[in-house]
Amino acid sequence: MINKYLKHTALAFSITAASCVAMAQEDAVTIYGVKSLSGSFASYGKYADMGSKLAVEQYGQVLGKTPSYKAIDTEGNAGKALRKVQEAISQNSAKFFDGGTLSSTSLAIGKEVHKSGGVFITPAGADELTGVDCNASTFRWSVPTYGAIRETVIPLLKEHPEKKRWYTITPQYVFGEALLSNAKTVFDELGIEHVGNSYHSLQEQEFSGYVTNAMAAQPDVLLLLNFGSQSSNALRQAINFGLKNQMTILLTWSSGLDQFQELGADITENVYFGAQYWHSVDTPLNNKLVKEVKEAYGITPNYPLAADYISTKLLLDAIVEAGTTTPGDVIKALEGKSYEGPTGTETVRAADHQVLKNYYLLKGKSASEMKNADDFAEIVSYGKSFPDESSLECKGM
Amino acid sequence: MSSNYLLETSGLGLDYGAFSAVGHVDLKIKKGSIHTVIGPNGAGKTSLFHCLTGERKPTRGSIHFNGENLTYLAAHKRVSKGMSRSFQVTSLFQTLSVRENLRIAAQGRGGLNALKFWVPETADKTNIAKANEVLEKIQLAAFADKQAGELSHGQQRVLEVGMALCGSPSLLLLDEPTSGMGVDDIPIMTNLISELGKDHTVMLIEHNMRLVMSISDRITVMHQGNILIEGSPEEVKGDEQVKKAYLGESGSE
Amino acid sequence: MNLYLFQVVNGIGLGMIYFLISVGLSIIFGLLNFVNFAHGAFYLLGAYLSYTAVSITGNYWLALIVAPLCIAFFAWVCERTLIKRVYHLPHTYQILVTLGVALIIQEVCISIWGPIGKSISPPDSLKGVLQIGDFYYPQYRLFVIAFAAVVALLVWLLLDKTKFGALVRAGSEDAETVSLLGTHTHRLFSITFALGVGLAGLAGVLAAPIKGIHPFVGPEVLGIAFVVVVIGGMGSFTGALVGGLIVGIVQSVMSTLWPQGASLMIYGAMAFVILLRPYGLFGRA
Amino acid sequence: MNKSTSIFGGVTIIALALIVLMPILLPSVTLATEILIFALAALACNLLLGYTGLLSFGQGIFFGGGAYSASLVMLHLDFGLISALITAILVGASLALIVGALAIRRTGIYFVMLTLSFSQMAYFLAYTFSDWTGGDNGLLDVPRPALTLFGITISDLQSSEAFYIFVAAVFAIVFVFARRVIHSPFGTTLVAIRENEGRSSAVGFSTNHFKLVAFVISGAITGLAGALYAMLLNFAPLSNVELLMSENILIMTIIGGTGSLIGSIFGAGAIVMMGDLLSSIWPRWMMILGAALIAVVLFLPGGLWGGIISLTSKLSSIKVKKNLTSEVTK
Repeated sequence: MINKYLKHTALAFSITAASCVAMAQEDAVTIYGVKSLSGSFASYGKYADMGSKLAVEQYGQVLGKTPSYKAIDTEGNAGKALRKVQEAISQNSAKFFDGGTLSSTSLAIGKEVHKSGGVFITPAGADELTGVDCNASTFRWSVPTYGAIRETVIPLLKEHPEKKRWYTITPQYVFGEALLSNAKTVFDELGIEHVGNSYHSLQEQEFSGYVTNAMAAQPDVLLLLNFGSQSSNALRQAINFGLKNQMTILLTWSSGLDQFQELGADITENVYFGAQYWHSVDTPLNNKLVKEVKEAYGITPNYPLAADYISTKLLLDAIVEAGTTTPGDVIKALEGKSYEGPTGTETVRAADHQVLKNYYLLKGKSASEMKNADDFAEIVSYGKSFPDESSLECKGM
Repeated sequence: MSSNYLLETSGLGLDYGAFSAVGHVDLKIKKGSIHTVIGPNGAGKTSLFHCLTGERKPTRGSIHFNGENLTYLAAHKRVSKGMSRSFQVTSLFQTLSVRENLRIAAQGRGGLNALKFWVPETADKTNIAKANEVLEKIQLAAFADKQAGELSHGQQRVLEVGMALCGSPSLLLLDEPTSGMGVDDIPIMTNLISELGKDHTVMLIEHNMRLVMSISDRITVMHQGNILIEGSPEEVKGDEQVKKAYLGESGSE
Repeated sequence: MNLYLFQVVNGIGLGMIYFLISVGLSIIFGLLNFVNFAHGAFYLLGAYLSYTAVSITGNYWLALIVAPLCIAFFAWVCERTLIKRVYHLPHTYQILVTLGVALIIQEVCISIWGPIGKSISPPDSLKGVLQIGDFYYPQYRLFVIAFAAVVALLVWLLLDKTKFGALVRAGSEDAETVSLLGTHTHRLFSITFALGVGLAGLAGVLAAPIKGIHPFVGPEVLGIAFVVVVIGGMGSFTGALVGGLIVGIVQSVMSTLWPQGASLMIYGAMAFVILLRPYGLFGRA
Repeated sequence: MNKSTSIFGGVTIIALALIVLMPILLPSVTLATEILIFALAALACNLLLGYTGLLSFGQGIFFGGGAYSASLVMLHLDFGLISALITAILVGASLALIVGALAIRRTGIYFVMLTLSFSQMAYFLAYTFSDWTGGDNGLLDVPRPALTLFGITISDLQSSEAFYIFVAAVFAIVFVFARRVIHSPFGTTLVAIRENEGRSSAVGFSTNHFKLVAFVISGAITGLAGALYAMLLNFAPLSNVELLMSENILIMTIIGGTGSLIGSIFGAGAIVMMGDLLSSIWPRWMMILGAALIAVVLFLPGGLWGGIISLTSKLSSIKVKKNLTSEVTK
């Protein structure tokens, strides 16, 4: 890097070049974790970082060397994250990335990693990652909005076939619109009457007005399509207004355990949640993960932790399988790969690099039903729903 | 309109709500004269001054300057017409040098010409020349590179007047030039103003009677928002009405 | 009952919370001519303290009293050590210093309570809802409205009927009068700052069961407080009350009319008021 | 007037030295590029805050506006490098004209609140018009066109080093331009307005015109910085128009030193590097940022650059003293 600069400035030091170049000797594999450690998404980054770290630490040898892990702090800002990724690529010849919980961060990093021919696995929410903005380098572990809606709305209706009037609260941006349009399709299929929708802005934290709108429509089910602190506040205020007694509430895109911990059983009791991951899932890998996380950190794994754990592990597995750190070969190893993940057997679809895995419908337990401090919910149902391979928006992989 | 007068107001008045600070004032300031407005506190001098400088919009009447009606002209636009003012409370660019204070003041006369951001500040030699000229005139050349805020109070008062001078005004409006000055400094100001009177028409508000009587060509006495009397210092000094309204109460000075 | 009518009712409830959030900011600006960009951070700290108090004692009412007092004390310490040094500086510098304080408080809160948000349940006696026609309104929110009204009354009495209030008002109108009072101004300023900030803490405690506690809520709260205070008039008690109600009702009604535009409307209204009535609806020139 | 007013001498030489040294001393060229881009934004902010005394929370509007407009003309109209940058400059200037024209009607805290509310409204508009801005996801695939002058391609700018050199050249030009501005009749009038607006008006300046032009110049430079940022990242995120961006630019300006153009480099450098170095060690590093803000206001009003100046003058005075004492002892 340094010598390149000098060359460009036409300073007369170009001879020093050779000595300066730290040509990345293809020794140990380094996984770069893009985590929001500081800034306003620290609640994700902290646990995601734990997950990746754990996966690397317990992995053992990769291609005969101990792999290492390096966190890249996004500072909660997509621009910062992207610049630091560029830097890792240009300076350390970084090839393998995971993380990037925020959609905008992940989309941009996916493009950047693709440009340099690396590999990136992310659990972010943007459907574009394996849709219109898909590329050969980017893999996505999280279930798209399509599956999140189908695996929550359909089983909920199965439980309560009489609840045919649904009201939605939607954040008005790309992600919210995606959930809403998927929901509308399912409503049509199942003969659900969509009695109304309230859009809200990206910054909204006060939901009493929207809750009131929902009340006025007198639906059977209130479907919350926002996420993060917005969904927490919307739910909290809906419960405050006594909506739990009037209607069933479904929060389709919950962030999992951390959201339950934030809200408390008082609020989550009898509310339905959609989740990418839940710690009580009985699969070999998850049982192992729960045990190891308890030992390592003394906590129960939540979604960011599990997602970044498996993303990291998956990357390492693929490198081992490919027998090389050449990204092209690693990508080939990933495509079509079936493996034991936290949600059971998971498969990487070659066509769009989407991981096919379960999505869960949870129901909040009351405080008295909880067997331990983190036993907030029971799993009502789970399953895999993905857009058909023939109808993918991902072109030109 | 007689060309003898530089500034003429007719029926000028300013109300604050129901209170009339200035009633109906017809003030005429002769070219080349030093004209002082005096009066007891609350007589309306300052309000009148505000109307002349454009700080306040008069409620009624008109102001003609050089035969031109500028009753409602904005304060900063009066500078290019040839009116320039000083402040009762010293109002300088404290962290800038004395010379820079004067240069900027000279630059102000050009109005929007100073929007030129593509030429050096030194490009316009006339402003620098003006600053140097005024520096000599107010005898602060020795302190030219000192920060204005570091000058003594008396020097700051002098600079205050100097900045008004930089606008090359035909009419200088001075708002209590000796305000807050020590007894020792007052003669300096007295000399300066009478010196300025040779080249400029000066209109001032002042409390210091010794100064007023020694330098003024004409004196207007205001009382309760209106002109009580106007005349030469001698006429004013001898007037019974004035004594009653003003000198008798507060001003032995 | 009509939806819009109910939104107005809901807006009044919201407005009373906004009043509580803003009144302290307004009082501090009025007397001290001090712009406190850490106001939202003190709100946050109040909310977190009440969380800790509730989790230790299990008693919300205790938290409601203790947390704001702690915040007021903390504010007093801050004022004595730091804030008093910047009173004489231009607003710009006050903004920078308090921005720094806000950053520190926010990061300390994350260090202590973690990056994941917290919730407090309303006290058991106020968990129910009140039915109004087809609508339901949480008892806790009713309590907040009543409580805020009492606080408003007390603050008004304090400002209007006591010697302390007379001094504060005198100071708001003419800072020089107060400076003539000599050494007492220090105490008056400290107390006023502690009172204003304590009210922010109180708002944090009261709003916690409604809005939850999230470490990055400070700037949002600050934004609302400024909108309210600017619309009502900086330094005006009545202004904070009316401004709070206006913002609350507009926001609530907008969530039925044109929800995406709620924040646009609110900030637009603020800009509009500043441009047309620079000193707000109730401010003095 | 005792200071050097030659726009190529004095601090300009220091700035040029920093530009050359930065990529050698810093861990990476992209880091240096980001620092220079934000130094541009801070420099523009300094024209308002440091020289005119206007605390604007609206800088993010111009930064985001520049980033979006340059990206859009490159994506949809195939604009080249220079024409895209000129577009960003014009858009930044126009946005500043609108925001400025309204905001300067008020002073003090009301001015600040106006810029704050415009900033919030701009953010709202940016994510609402997601067809144009990509909304929450940001604008992706922003190109970085080759540098072509008079039909000759000078560099494709694809390597981070080449792009750094380009940004550095832009920075140098803007820096010299900014020095010309502050040492012009206009710039000295701005300082006069900062020092005493009433007097400035009384000596004949229509102060609002000056403030407005200051806004426009500041907006133009900030827009340029935004466009360069989008080209650096190949991406224009929504966070560019967030209030936090405006706040960050302000903080850089202040930490670096209000009223000194060169301070902008130090301010941007300090903040960007803090984020890089500290965040990996201690996620709560923003606490230090808060403390730094307070410290600068209380103890170091000239910011980092002011600190360097007073330190060197202290050192040199110690030297002088030493020399004196040594002479005495001789």
